[in-house]
Amino acid sequence: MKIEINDLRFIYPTGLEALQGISLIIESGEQVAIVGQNGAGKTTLVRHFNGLLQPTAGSILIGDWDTKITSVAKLASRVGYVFQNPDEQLFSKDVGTEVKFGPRNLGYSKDKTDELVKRALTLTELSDKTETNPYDLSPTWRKMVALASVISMDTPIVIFDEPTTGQDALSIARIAHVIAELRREGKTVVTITHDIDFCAENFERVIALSEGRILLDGVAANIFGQEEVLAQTFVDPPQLTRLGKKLGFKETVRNQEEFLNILRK
Amino acid sequence: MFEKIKKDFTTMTWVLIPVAIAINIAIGQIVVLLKLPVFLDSIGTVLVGIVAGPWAGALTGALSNTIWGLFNPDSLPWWPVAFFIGLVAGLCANAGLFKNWWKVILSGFLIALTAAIVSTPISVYLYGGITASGSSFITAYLLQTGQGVLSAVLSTGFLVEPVDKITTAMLAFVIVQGLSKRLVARFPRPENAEVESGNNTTQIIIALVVVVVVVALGFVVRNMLAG
Amino acid sequence: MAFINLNNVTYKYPLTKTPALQNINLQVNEGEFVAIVGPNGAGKSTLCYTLAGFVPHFFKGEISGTVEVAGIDSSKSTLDKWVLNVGLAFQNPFNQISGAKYTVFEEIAFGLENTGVPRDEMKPRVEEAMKLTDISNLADRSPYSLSGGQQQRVALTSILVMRPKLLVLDEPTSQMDPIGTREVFGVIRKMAEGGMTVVMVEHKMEWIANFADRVVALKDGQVLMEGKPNEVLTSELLVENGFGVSRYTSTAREAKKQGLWKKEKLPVTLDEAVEGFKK
Amino acid sequence: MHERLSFFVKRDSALHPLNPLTKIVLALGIILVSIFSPWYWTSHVLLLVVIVPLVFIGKVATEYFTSALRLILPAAGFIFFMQAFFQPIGQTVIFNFWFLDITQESLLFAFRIATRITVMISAFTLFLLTTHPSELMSDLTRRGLPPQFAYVIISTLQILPQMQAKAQTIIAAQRSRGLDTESTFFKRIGSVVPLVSPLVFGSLVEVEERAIAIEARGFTSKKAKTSLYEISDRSSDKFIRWGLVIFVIISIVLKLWLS
Repeated sequence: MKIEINDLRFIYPTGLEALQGISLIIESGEQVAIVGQNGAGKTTLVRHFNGLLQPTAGSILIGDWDTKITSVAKLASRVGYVFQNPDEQLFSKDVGTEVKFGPRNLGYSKDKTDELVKRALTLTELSDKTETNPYDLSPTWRKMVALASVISMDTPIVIFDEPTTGQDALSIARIAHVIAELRREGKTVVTITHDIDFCAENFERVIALSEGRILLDGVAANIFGQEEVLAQTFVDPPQLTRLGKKLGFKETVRNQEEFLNILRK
Repeated sequence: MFEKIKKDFTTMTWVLIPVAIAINIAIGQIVVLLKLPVFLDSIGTVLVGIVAGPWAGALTGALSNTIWGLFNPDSLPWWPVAFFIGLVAGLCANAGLFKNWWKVILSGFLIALTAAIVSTPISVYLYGGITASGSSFITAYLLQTGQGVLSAVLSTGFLVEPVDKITTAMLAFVIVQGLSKRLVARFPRPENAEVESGNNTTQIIIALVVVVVVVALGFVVRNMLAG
Repeated sequence: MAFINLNNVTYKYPLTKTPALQNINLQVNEGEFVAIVGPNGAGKSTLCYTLAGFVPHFFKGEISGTVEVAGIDSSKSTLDKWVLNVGLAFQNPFNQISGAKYTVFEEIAFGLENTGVPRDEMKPRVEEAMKLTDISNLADRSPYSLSGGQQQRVALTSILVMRPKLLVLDEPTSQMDPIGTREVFGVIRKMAEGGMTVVMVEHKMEWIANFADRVVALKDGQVLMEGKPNEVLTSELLVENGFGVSRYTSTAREAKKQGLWKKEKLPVTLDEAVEGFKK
Repeated sequence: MHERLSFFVKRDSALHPLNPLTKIVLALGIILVSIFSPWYWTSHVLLLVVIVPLVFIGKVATEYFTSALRLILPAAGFIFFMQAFFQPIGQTVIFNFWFLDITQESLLFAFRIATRITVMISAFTLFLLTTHPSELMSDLTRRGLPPQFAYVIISTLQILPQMQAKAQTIIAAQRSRGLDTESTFFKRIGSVVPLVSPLVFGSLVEVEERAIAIEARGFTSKKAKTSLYEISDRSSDKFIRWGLVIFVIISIVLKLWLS
């Protein structure tokens, strides 16, 4: 499903101008990463996608729905949103019930709900923890429960807010796998992240925000090549991009495969 | 005696008290928004009483009212009531009255009696019996029927408090049982929260059913009085 | 004799069946900077709590073996005395704000007030510590109004100002940007060179390799291996056990298979990688 | 709930540099005199002759009158209304509704109670506006209040806005999962558990780490504590405090003697 943002502006009640005119089209099935320093407006931007925030000026279309006239509860059937801190959304006594909460709210039939829950639990490798109390799990696994509880809603658009913070290597690999699987299913994925290496390995398109404006938007390789511009929003290029540059590569490399290909030549 | 009290005030207790006060205020506000026939503004106080004993509970209650007084100055004079709610909750917990659901009803009832008795002199002396609370409607009615101020205020208290305090005690019990045992064990009195018989999920479910029934009862009573 | 001496330490939290630490032996010299790596659940935080005295004094549970820091046996000390020698800062910056103070300056002075440092001495010490971690400009802000990375700096400063002999850090830079991380590692390195002993849990392999003296790899509550940073962080054993490794290491390892990396030793840092890949 | 929990406003006035204890005694003194004085007009006099001038001396008039509008008027007004309607005293009926009468006597009584409430809240507000919580706690700790009390009070004041922010995030997170928090009464009731339980359990789970953090900074240290700030306590402070105590004693004695 397509996201269309038209000259979006947002001013907080405190007077802070968090978004200063953002126009953007995210095509159906695209995988987009949003990067930028603290306070650049990343979270403010994505919270407009499901109507949690209403634009001060401008508009957002989710498919054919205008977020200004559509309720959050209704938008939830099109936009899933995984919050940064799982502890701010988990409340059920076991993982299974927690994951069922979203699809139930959306009014899916029992069969469909069961199927979606099963799929979400398999994807996040939680199938053996269905009966466990989320609070008895480690923070790493609680994060997976939060992921599962949004994926189970089967929305055409999924938003992740800082999915890799505090996760170890295995867990990051698991999250990357979930995102790859969503891509295969043709979902639109928008991720806010600080983890630039994770971004380089999993996303085609990168948007860099700075002080409420779009600083850079384009194919990952192009973005990471512009080291000086990225520095304006305190983002370092990925490790292998920096290595390639130091070695005098002409092309901007993002991942191991690209790096080794150039090395071979 | 003093040494024994000191043992209840561990760092965990000192950190818990502000959180408990915030819980009192947060839930109290939500209840106001939902227009429920209860206050539920001392769940945190009772919770501290259970896991950290009567004096920690009493301190939580007194501070809670004082700080709540910053937004709602009218709650300030009632701090002794909150003090005794925490104290009695802690005493009940020490006596093992928070170990299964029907004992919790008894605790709630004892807390309610205390609250009614302690609030009476404050209400009579400061406000002439008519306070800013909705239950003063009942007091006014009783006064019109010729009852004395003291007995009118006290009867109102006995009528109104049990619904609120039994619900409060039940919810505090549900929260403590819902916490991981590992966490409860860090507080000074984990033994107060050990469920006596049956597993704690059943206890939680029964307690929640009791809450629903009591609140529904509150609705009925309120609607009858409102006529 | 070593400054930290863990002898056959095995520890079980209350109400758990499996030990969080098993037969840990670890010696650290005064002024040494040791990094601990390992997947989640390996016992890294438990090890930090043990060094900082919270295991067993705060968490209770069953402990065997001996824990000695600066020649004092942990089992014979109490927590309030132990923390005068050992400082602890951990990952979640939000939970480390005391809540008892309105400004960053007061927040950092909190530990000094508690331990009875005279007022005349307090101010210069706080100012000096804030300069060290480069947060002097935040002095009058509320600790709650800061970003996660800034809060982590405040948490670290609040411990540094107490001048512990041993500094225990559990992922203290998790919410900092790359530039901040580099600076903070630099500060910690400087403390170690000044004689403070440092034990630090961290996932950021490149920085460990740049700054630490030694690396200890933990898995399932046991020491999997220990040694020089490059030696441990490039070991096959880490890959087999699901540890995260630096992109430079994993890429060079793959390159080596294809004959594109000629050196014996694999790289961990950017400089090492540039050095090795240069034609 | 307000965004800011410290009511304190920094000003250069004659009240601000007074010792915090003096200001508490001042507030309590006013409150106690208004409760114990045998004459009904004491509260009115206190309000006009003591509190209002002090508000101007303390240079906090704007803040005082805004908080008067926001806090005091609603509280006092409500009490006035309740008393006027529900107090079953007096014969001179002015207005009648069902079994409730408003009489001249009940109106007077209501006015008196409402003024007393206004005095109490005003004295408290004046104290809060001119005293920084940190200063107050440092001073009381110096005088022997256990330092843990200072921790609890300031920490509560700071945790409330944090909890409120957390509640906002939780509401956003659950609405994103399709939770209907608005439409009907039963939907609202049904949304209580998913909203309240992460708030309550989340903040209780944090207690452990927060306890570790302050313990690591010597919270339980047995050494005598010191304070970053030096708080002045001049002889004029002591003079004011004793003067107030005498006033309170006089009004209690008068009350006992005249009744």
